[in-house]
Amino acid sequence: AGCSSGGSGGATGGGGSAPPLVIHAVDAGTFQEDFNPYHLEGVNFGTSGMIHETLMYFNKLKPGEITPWLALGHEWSDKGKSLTFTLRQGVKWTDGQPFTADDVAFTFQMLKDNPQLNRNALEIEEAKALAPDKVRIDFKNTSYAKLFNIAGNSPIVPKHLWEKQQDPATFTNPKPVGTGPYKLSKFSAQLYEMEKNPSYWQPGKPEVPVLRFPAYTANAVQTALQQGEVDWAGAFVPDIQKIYVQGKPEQNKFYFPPEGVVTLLPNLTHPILSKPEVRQAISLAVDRDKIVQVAERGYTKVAHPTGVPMPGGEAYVPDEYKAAAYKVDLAKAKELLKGVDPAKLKFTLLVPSPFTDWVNAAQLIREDLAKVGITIETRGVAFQDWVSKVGKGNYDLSIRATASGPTPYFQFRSMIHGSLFKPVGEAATGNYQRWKDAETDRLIDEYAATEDEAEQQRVTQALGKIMVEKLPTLPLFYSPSWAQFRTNKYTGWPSEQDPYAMPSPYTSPDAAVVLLHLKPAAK
Amino acid sequence: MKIKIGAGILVFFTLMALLGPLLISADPAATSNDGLQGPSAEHWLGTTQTGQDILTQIVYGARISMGVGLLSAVIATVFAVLVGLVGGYFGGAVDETLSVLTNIFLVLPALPLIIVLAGYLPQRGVASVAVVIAVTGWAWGARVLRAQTLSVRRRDFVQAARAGGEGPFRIVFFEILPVLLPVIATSFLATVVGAILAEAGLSFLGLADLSTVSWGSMLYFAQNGQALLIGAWWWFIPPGLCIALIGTGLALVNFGIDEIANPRLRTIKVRKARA
Amino acid sequence: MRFLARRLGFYLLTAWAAVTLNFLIPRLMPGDPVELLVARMKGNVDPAAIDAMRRAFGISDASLWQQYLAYLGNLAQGELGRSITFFPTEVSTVIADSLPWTVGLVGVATLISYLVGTSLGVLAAWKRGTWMDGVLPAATFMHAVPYFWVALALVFVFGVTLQWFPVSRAYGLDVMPGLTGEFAGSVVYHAALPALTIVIASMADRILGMRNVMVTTLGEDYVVMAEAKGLTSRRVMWAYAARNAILPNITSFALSLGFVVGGSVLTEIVFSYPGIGSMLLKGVENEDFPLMQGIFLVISLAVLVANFLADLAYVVLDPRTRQESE
Amino acid sequence: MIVLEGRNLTKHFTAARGPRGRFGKRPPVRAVEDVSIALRAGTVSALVGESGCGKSTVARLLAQVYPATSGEVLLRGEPVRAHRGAAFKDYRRQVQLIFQDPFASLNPFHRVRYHLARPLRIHGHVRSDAHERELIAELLERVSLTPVEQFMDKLPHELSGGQRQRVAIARALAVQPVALIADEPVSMLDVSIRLGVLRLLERLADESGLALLYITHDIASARYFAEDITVMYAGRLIESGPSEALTQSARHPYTRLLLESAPDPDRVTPPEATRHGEPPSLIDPPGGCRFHPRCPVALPVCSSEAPGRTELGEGRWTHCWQADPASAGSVLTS
Amino acid sequence: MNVLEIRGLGVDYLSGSGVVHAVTDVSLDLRRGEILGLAGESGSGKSTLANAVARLLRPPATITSGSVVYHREDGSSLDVLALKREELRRFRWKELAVVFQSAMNSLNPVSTVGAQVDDVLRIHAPAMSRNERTDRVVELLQRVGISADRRRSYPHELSGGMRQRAAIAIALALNPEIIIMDEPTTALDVVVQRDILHEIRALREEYGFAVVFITHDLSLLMEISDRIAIMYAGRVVETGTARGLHKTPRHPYTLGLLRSFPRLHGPREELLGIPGTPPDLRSLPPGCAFHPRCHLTVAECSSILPELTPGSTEGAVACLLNGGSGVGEEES
Ligand SMILES: Nc1ncnc2c1ncn2[C@@H]1O[C@H](COP(=O)(O)OP(=O)(O)OP(=O)(O)O)[C@@H](O)[C@H]1O
Ligand SMILES: Nc1ncnc2c1ncn2[C@@H]1O[C@H](COP(=O)(O)OP(=O)(O)OP(=O)(O)O)[C@@H](O)[C@H]1O
Ligand SMILES: [Mg+2]
Ligand SMILES: [Mg+2]
Repeated sequence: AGCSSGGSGGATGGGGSAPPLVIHAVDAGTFQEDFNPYHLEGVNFGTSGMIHETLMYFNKLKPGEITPWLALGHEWSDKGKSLTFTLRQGVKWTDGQPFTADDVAFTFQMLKDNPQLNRNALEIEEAKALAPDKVRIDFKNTSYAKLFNIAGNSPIVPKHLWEKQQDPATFTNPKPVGTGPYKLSKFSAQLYEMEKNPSYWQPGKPEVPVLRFPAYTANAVQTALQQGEVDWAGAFVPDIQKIYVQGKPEQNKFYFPPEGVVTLLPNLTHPILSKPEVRQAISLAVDRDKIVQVAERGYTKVAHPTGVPMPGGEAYVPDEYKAAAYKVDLAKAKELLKGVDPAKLKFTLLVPSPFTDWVNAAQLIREDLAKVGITIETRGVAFQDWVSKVGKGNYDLSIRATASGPTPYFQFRSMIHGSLFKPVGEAATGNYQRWKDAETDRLIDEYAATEDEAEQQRVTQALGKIMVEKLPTLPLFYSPSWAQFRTNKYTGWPSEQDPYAMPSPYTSPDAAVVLLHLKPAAK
Repeated sequence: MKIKIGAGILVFFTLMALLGPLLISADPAATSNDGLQGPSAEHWLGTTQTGQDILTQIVYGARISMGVGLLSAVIATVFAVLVGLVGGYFGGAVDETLSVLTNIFLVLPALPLIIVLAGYLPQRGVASVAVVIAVTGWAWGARVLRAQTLSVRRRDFVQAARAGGEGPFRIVFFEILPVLLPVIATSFLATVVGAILAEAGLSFLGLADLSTVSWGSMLYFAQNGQALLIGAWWWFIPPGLCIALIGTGLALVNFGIDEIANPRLRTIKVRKARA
Repeated sequence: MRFLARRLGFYLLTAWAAVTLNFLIPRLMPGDPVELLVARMKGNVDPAAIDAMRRAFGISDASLWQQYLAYLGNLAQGELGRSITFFPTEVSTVIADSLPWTVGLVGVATLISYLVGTSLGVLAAWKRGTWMDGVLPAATFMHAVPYFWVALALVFVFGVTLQWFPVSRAYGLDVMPGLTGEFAGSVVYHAALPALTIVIASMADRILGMRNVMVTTLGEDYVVMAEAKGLTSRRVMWAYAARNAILPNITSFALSLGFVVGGSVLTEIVFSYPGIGSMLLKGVENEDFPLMQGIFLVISLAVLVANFLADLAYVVLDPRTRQESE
Repeated sequence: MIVLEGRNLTKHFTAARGPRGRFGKRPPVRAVEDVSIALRAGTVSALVGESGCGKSTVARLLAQVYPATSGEVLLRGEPVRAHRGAAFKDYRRQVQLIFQDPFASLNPFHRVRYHLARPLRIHGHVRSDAHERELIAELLERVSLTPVEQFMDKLPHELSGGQRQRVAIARALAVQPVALIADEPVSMLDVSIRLGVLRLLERLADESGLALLYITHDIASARYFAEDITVMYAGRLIESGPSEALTQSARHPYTRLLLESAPDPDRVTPPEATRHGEPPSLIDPPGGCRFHPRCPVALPVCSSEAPGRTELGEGRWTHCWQADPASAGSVLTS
Repeated sequence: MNVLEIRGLGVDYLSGSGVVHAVTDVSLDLRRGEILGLAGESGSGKSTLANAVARLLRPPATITSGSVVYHREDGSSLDVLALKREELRRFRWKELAVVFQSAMNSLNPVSTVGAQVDDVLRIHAPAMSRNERTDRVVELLQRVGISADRRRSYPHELSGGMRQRAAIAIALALNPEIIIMDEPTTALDVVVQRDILHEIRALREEYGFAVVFITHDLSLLMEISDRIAIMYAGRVVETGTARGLHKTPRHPYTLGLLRSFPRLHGPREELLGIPGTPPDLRSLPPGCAFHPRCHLTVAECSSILPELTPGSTEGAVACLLNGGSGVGEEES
């Protein structure tokens, strides 16, 4: 795909008259002055995407759709151990310096030198500028599967400024200089503002002149949404019709596309839960529709049995299961449980108690499973406790969201890859239910060893089949990605019909892509 | 009078906690499709967002809230009695150590400490929350009891018991302890109030076990579900009111006890002289 | 002054205990902040990066003893480490940003609550048998109401329903912090409801406590004597009765400060007030050891200082305790 | 026969409160200094002195509630050394104490029966429950609390002050002591009921051969109930003698002052109006004779040296520089 | 002649367990410049009576009957029980002052002795300048034997005797007509007590105020007072001159009291004492309240309430014996 600009030229010239856009991305009481895009939580939203840009843009809503950004193209060599980018020319840093391959090489070299910034664990060997518009990055291992992390999730920083920093890990980049469509114009603990970069490389863009980021806590943003203070938010709203929509669905819009999947984790080291028929029975007994309606308030959808986010992931779903959907079948569930000692059908269901929707879902699961003779004790624990217990495998059943990525592969890898298997008692970082299956591992490794999209899709479909048939974990519903946007100032937001980017303001660099699509609303 | 009203409130809630679940034998966490209903004939106190019946939750929550309150007050009081009486009676280095310990716990801000402790709590069951609250709640009682013990120790009947040959154990627990019962009762009741409030606070912060229904967790969910913004007053008023009422009941009984000990504290009706 | 020296010694000891407790609690409990971070970041972080990050956050495997010494050493230099939640911001910076809000809010609210509560307590005791007795049931009730519930109720009534007051943050969005009237006005306006919460919820204790001591004091011979001397009621009430009754209340007031601070933590959370309470909760949720430790320490020390000030006040106000006190 | 004797008893308290001196050490309260006193079987002796002069401290030293700073206590001529264990328990059995305030000396929580049963049990006087009951009944009868059945199950607050003091006496008697120290046993009682309690004590000494120390600030009652009187001032003994002789012709100026000051409607001439000043502080007592600052006849030596004991014959002695053993009459010529 | 006349005064305490008739139908006269002693056992209503006169009773006490009339020297009189707040304030201390039992407790612990004297002057003599007041304070303190530099001392820095003197100094500040002294010396030892009694007598000579002196120590009263009233169970059972009462007590209770005190001088008389215990004021025995403890009781004592009737000598007695004149010569 090309540069999906779609810019019909400045409808409102200059931008002086266009109103600022008020954005709430993440809950915060106050802001710290931190614009280092490689910091995890302290960094202020907008740093990557709006200020610091990535080499390419990966649309997670359309797996496989990749847009050139700072890089115009890429090329693998050395069996996936070497990656060469061709860079866009004429791009300038906001301080006027030209953007070159040196900056890209510097960025990746910095990740190599500062492992704590290397949150994607890229196995970088060396990054070298070959020419002003050519840069090559060498890896220790085959890294085809990490293209997203390299090109889509590593914002480029200016060498001429960053190389002066002694410790980039603690550098807070208070006066960020980037290539992006915006630059920081104002900062205070409660509010920061960005204004458009007049010399942005996409001519005529962006059309939103000023972005305002007020600090709202999870609580405060609700009031703000109700009172129309915020134009674009990524918040969980308990009762979206009452609090936000307020009877104006054409103006107060929201769009909650899937981002990963929430599954019911069965601990496979448990003698009873390791039986496929038991997992099958559980899956048949759980009324996922009700969970989605009651616990998730209808904000999301029941997951596809493969766990692949739909719509969008069609290409990654095996044909025979394209139309598959969950159906409650208590009779069949009971049938499956015939051979199991009913006295042993007692499990605890561990949920992190701050996640109230999951607590409610657990409650519903308890009610459902009771109907087929399975006794569930739901236990709400502290988030930390839950992380530690699930990580170490000290649980019977739990609920957990999987990691997500630009293709379903990322999800499968973290969900069921044997390399993440850890014995009970040792903290795992994925595959929490402890699935061990040679075929699964072979398939995942095959994916990582190829650059070919068709091949990748085939492998992913096979993994989906395993999900449906062997039930290593039981998908429940998609994790919704939260996005509320009001159309009274700007239009052009992503929608189910045109999912050109993740609509949530907290996903980067997608949010920047969205901003570049926005146009002042017609008066 | 105060005691009567206070005891009335307490009896009401105790009965509610003990018998309520027998009368309303529904699952307090059970969800239904009629969410966010205001009070009606079917749901006397309305429903939560997920259609849980608030009355049922209040009734079942009474057990947890009062249970935590009582349990931690019992633990704290036992501790306070031991520390206070032993320190006060034996004096010397034992007392010095114990009073420094007491004073430390007294000045350390309790709730932040509870929050920090609870934040690390591996298990957030009723018992462990109660223990954490007790850990931070015994010091006041111990201090009061120590001061009282110091004065009772000097009282002649203690001296007389000692002169009569009683051993220290018997003096502490048979001579001093009974005399301090009203003080212990007062400190116990005050601790219950404190513990109920602390549990509510913890639950409200989401730091207690939220899968069990307590008044605090109800408030947590109400706050989380933006009951305020939606105008669902029936969701957050009842649990808070229950906490406040139970606290009021306990306080009334407490003040009643105080008034028996110190009749001056009574409110009085000024009657016209019958000339 | 020996009395004060003794007290000072005690406070130093307590401060040390708080510091040590602070050091020990997180280390005796399970949990790992980096794991949490990864869990929260849902795939934005590759698990393989965990070790490097753990090191960056200063989580060390040194022996407890060494860690303790290092901790004390850092503390002595005023270094509280870097927050994990707000990495790489220094904990001291986070605290410095949030503490003034809490101190201002709690300070002013407590002052108001103390003055009003004490006065009401004095009056309630003085005017026994009149309508003032009606204050007591109300105070008894308020005494048992959770801070956050008062906060919720105020938000509901004045924030949501009547929309008279803002219900979150410390000053208006468009107001730039500075020494301007506009900023000050905005701060006061935003602090109104949180302060009211603290006043309402903490005042009851002052009323009841003051009344009880006052009633006892009113029975003292010197008050009866003052009355017999034909002094005006005002003078008897304030200069004789209240002046004495306030003494035992100073200590209980100082001790209750810890409670008020606890309550204000909850209040801040309801009102999204950018104070130390919100930060503490954030620290706890993220298992941010350095932040929690720093905040708990600061709160403890603040309460200690307040207690010490109360001791000072006591010494100034009571000619008898210039020697010793329990 | 001397049953209980204190020799050169001295007690210094380190005050728990009060100003500290240099180096943060508080000066001691010199409550009792060099007091020797002997109690004889079947005899009531009185210890008289104004409030705060150390009477109770002497009583407690004799009863070994706390140890003396120096000096020793002898029981039947044997020095008492043990402060715990069986030997001490035995001492407790022999020497009992009755307190000033009957309202405070009975635990409000326990019934009369319990108060009497405990000492009986502790000291192993009971063989069975029935025996215990019998003994209790006997005790109550001895202190004239009849009908005993009615009193046995009463709580202290159901008793009048006099009755309570009787229970306290019965409790002391329960251990079957040989010496009884009564520390102002009636000063808290109403005038009209004091007599009954005092008579009971007198009778007990008489009938059971108890050695009884009657401590009081009312020298007139000592005249009536005690055989001999010892007068104490600011922690020291100053004069002693048979009660009649001492009250009728006191030798020490302080005793005379005490006698003069005691209200007496029979007095013909009112005592002269001179100010006598306040009793001295025991933290920093006056040097020499502790009475010298208030003494109308003080000599220079009085302020520098404490007077020794002057025997006056007939069992009388005094500590005064002006005492003259030769002249049997008044010490003072004035 | 009389500076204060109490007529038929009754005071009740409304307590939870019943009404305590602390003072019942008491009539008494206080003559100008005299010392009137008020004696009786603990709980007989002495303090209640004094407080009623000073209008210091607090709930739950209520005055149920009677009147208290105060006569000024110029002949005008005041109904004390009917005084309004402001009038009462002026009446107190200018006309009537009080000295309480324990001076430690009647002095404000947090202000200096001087300030507490000054307080009175400031309120009641607003015309006085600051210096005049200071002079007066010094004068008053010196008058009762406290040196001028002690006026800056706090009560806890003074000895018991000095505190009691300070309390008396405060009472004297405005030259009142009447000083009520409620057990002013019980907390002191005899020597100091003696000094203070002298002081009071001397001051009385000097200023000519009348004193109501309350104590349960009858022998003390007999020495200091001019006239004495004996109270039993809320009633005045006998009045008379100190000398008369000492020589010929008319009421068996007075007799009992007198015979309870051991004497220091003269022969060792036999002590009588009074059997039994003081009555419960909530349910008094019918007739004469003293009859259950009386050794001379006659049949009517348990049914007829004796009136206080003037006897042959100056004084009055409420006793049925000998036709209402109380104990005769032979019985005593
Ligand atoms: N435990 C103690 N610690 C310090 N000082 C004490 C202690 N007990 C008594 N004193 C002091 O010792 C002195 C003598 O006290 P003691 O009780 O023996 O006097 P007392 O003659 O019995 O007086 P009273 O007539 O008031 O009972 C007093 O000054 C008292 O303050
Ligand atoms: N506040 C009160 N409530 C109920 N009863 C009271 C109250 N104050 C006093 N009394 C009762 O009133 C009676 C008279 O008390 P009052 O104090 O006048 O006696 P008193 O003669 O002064 O005794 P004392 O010699 O002990 O001072 C007593 O029986 C007492 O119990
Ligand atoms: Mg004594
Ligand atoms: Mg009295």
